[in-house]
Amino acid sequence: MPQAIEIRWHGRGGQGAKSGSAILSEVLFGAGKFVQSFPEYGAERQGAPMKAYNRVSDQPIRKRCGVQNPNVVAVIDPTLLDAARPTEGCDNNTIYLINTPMSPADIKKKLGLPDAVKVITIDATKITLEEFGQNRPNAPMLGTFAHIFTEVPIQAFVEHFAHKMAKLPEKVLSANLRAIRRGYEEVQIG
Amino acid sequence: MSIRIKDVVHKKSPMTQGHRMCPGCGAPTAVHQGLMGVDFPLVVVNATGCLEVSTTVYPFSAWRVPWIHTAFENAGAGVSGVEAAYQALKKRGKIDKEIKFVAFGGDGGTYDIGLQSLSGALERGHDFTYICYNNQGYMNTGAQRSSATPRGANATTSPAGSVIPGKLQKPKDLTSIAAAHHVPYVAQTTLFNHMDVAAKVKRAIETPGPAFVNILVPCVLFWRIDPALQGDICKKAADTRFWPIYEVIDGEWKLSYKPKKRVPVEEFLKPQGRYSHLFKGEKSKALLEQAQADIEKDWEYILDRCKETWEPQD
Amino acid sequence: MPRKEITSGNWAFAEAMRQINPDVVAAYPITPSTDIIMKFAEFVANGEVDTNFVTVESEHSAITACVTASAAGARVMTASSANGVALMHEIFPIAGCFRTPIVFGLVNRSVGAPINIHCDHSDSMAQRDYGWIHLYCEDAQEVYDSAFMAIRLSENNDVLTPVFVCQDGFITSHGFEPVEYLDDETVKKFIGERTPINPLLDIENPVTYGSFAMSEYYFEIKRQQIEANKKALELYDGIAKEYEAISGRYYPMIDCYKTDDADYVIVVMSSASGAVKDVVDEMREKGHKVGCLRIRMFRPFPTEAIAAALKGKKAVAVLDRSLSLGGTAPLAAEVRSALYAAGELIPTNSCIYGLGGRDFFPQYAENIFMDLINGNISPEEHYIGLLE
Amino acid sequence: MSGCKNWKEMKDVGKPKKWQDVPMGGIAYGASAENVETGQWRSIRPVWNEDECISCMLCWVQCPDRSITTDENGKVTGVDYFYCKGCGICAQVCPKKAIEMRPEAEFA
Repeated sequence: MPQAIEIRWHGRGGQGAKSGSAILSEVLFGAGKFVQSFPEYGAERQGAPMKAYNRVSDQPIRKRCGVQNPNVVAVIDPTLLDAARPTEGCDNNTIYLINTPMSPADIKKKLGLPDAVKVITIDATKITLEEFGQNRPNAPMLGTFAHIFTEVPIQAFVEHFAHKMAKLPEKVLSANLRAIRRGYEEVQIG
Repeated sequence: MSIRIKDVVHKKSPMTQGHRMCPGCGAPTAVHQGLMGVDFPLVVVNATGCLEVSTTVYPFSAWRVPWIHTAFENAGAGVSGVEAAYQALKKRGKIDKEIKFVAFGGDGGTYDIGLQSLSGALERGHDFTYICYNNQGYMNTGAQRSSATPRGANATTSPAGSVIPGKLQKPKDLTSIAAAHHVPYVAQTTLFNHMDVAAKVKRAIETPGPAFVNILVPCVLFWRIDPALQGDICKKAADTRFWPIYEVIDGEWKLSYKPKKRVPVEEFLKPQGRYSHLFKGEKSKALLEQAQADIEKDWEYILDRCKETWEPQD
Repeated sequence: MPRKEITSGNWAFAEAMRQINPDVVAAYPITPSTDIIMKFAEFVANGEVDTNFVTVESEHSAITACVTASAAGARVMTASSANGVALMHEIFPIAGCFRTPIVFGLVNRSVGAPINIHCDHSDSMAQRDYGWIHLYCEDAQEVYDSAFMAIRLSENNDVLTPVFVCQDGFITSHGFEPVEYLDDETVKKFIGERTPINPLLDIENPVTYGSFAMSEYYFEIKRQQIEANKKALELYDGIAKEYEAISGRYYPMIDCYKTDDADYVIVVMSSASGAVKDVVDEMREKGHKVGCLRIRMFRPFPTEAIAAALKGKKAVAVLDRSLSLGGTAPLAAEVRSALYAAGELIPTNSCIYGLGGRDFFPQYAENIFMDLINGNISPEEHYIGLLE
Repeated sequence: MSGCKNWKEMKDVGKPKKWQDVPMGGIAYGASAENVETGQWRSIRPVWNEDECISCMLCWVQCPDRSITTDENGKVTGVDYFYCKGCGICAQVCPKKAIEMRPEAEFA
């Protein structure tokens, strides 16, 4: 187990990779972890590929540089599998968590990963389209992380979100909460 | 509103004697006359300039009232900060007096380098009065041209040479610019009549919210006049309509002074050394005609704004 | 149970501002400090503070209004970065001279050209000689805590000097991490009320601020500012210890991480210190006697404390996140000077890193230590992470 | 602590003799320029003729140096030569020619 688990998010500007990483750090902080989250800032605006990072540890985190060798890569927009370089700096122990209707096996083929690599796929886009009619894959992606941080129950993710977004209209909030749970339940792990 | 000298002669001016302004300078007169009718305690903010330097030669200060200067281009911001502190401390019960805030800047610190800061302060609506003592050039650094310098004036950075006859550009109309901020009170005057100066400044200070007063004052060195002629030259500025006297109260333009006769601009220009080149040679005739044409055009604009007509007794 | 939240350096500073509830805040937005001002504006809009918030039209006006408001007797705060700080340059020495306390959230960012929004220390370093106290923070917690200590230090009657609370742009300002907050009452008690000396608004005792002082007195006025800085150096630790008593967190002027028995030390400021400390731990496991000296207070410079901490070391590397083009980088120059004054002729590498947000990775720190250990020491600058 | 801390101290110190006595922040106390004798600048002197004067106060109101002195009734009593720089405005504006400008040398 490395000193800190380092996560790299791939998203597009405006898609919520930044807030996704921030909410994840809050959930894990609530579960007693030391956490850090930070986006990469440039001159890019809405739609440009961007990255955000998390560090999660049982010890205080002092390092504040970008993540070079992520333990987890989260891709919240399937088109970024081509537009970004999700495997950069990774090794066979890196876990991939990808928003896509594809199976883990197909993803491995697409990214040229060996079979031993763990890939978790989730069709987060479909879930959110069904739950609230918009492509905002953040909530299901968050739920999927319960498969990475197995010591944190999915209920903790749901509760944190419910608490943080308490001001949302009841209908929107409950749709989001369902989406988080479905993100946990509808994964394909390979 | 009217101010009588016998009521103010015993009052100490916010500015003392012992200042180091030039003999016959218009700036201290503008301060004394402007503030003589004001009954509120004042705090003064000053932009860098002659008035600032010459009244505060360390360790002496000619200011009987609290006074602060930071830099050249920021009297507007400076007065904003003091006024903001005052409002905050008053709200929190740490101060209970009614205090008014006045900023002084020359035309350099007001028309040019300090315009942004002044504009910001006017827009934000602080309760203050900004007084521009406008001698139409940068006097503190040695009579350079400013954007208030009139067309044709001989200034050290727009000298009257054999090819270029002094400043070529028309001055900007800062009073109109200030009025365009739609602040409650804006006025323009000169030292032609001390009661007018005193009344306008008093009104500016007593009006809640931002106010701006543009006072034309002579600089004996730049204008190259006999220091004793301070009042006379200002009177000529008003009578030739070179410097119209008016105020803008809540957006209503009001002409304060209509000269009885049509006085040619030469009467204002001729006593001043900075225009001496306009009175030599054939070419200068056109320049004088231009100066008169500028006046006619600007006067029309002011009359229109003030919804006035003018019928001189010629 | 203290309140602990995941927040950014900017929001942590804004939260401190909310708790301080200054009389006046005059500010103008600029990346990456804008979040401070926006968050504070929300506090104003929601009545969580009753500060007179002056939304000026430029940084020059922001700092001007801060200086005059402070001279008037108000408790004053603001924030800025980079070119905003550069635009304020003219007014900083005036604030220093007037002895007007101001607590300033400075979010470090490079000063163009080329234009760049990321971190380096060139903005604050350009203001080092103007009579402001400089505190450089490693993380968001320290940013938050420093705001209160800065109020106390700045408003101390023997100091009366404005303070920059510096944090690394984006790295600290926009990174999210846990920050423990004090409760509002504890803050209020710690910072107390400002009791201004010779405030401009004292109508009965009128004073003149900003006189024209020629050669007759200018020097003497500057000599007094030197004294104020010496006092800041003297009084800082007492304030830090008082703060420790209410928060459990102690921030000495210099943060000596495993330097006592170290042979080789990296001297560094701000957020990069964390990576260096991680590397110190890793290298110590491999048997290398290395340490990290983080300078928190850069002005006034704790010369003697630094020389004492580095006494007898075999070699030192000083990391600067800014340049003094044509000369020695600011921190390296200071450290070398401190060592020389103490009679410590320790070989010193001057390392330039992180300009314009260039990342600082742990392996860089390891390389820097290995250079010291292997005697790869030279008077010319070493460039860390440069494409070469 | 260095530098005068209050207005009273500042007033007492006058022209500071050493750096420790300089008022803190380089501030000056209000109205201290009243000690400055600008009358030394003068090369021509306004001479006031009490008999001609009608105390219209035009000289007082136009004087940049506030050097026209008055009594408790608001009547002109003369010129304060400690301050008067000799600009001549008072003589110029006087409707009664009650002030005459004369070379300072005459009074040496």
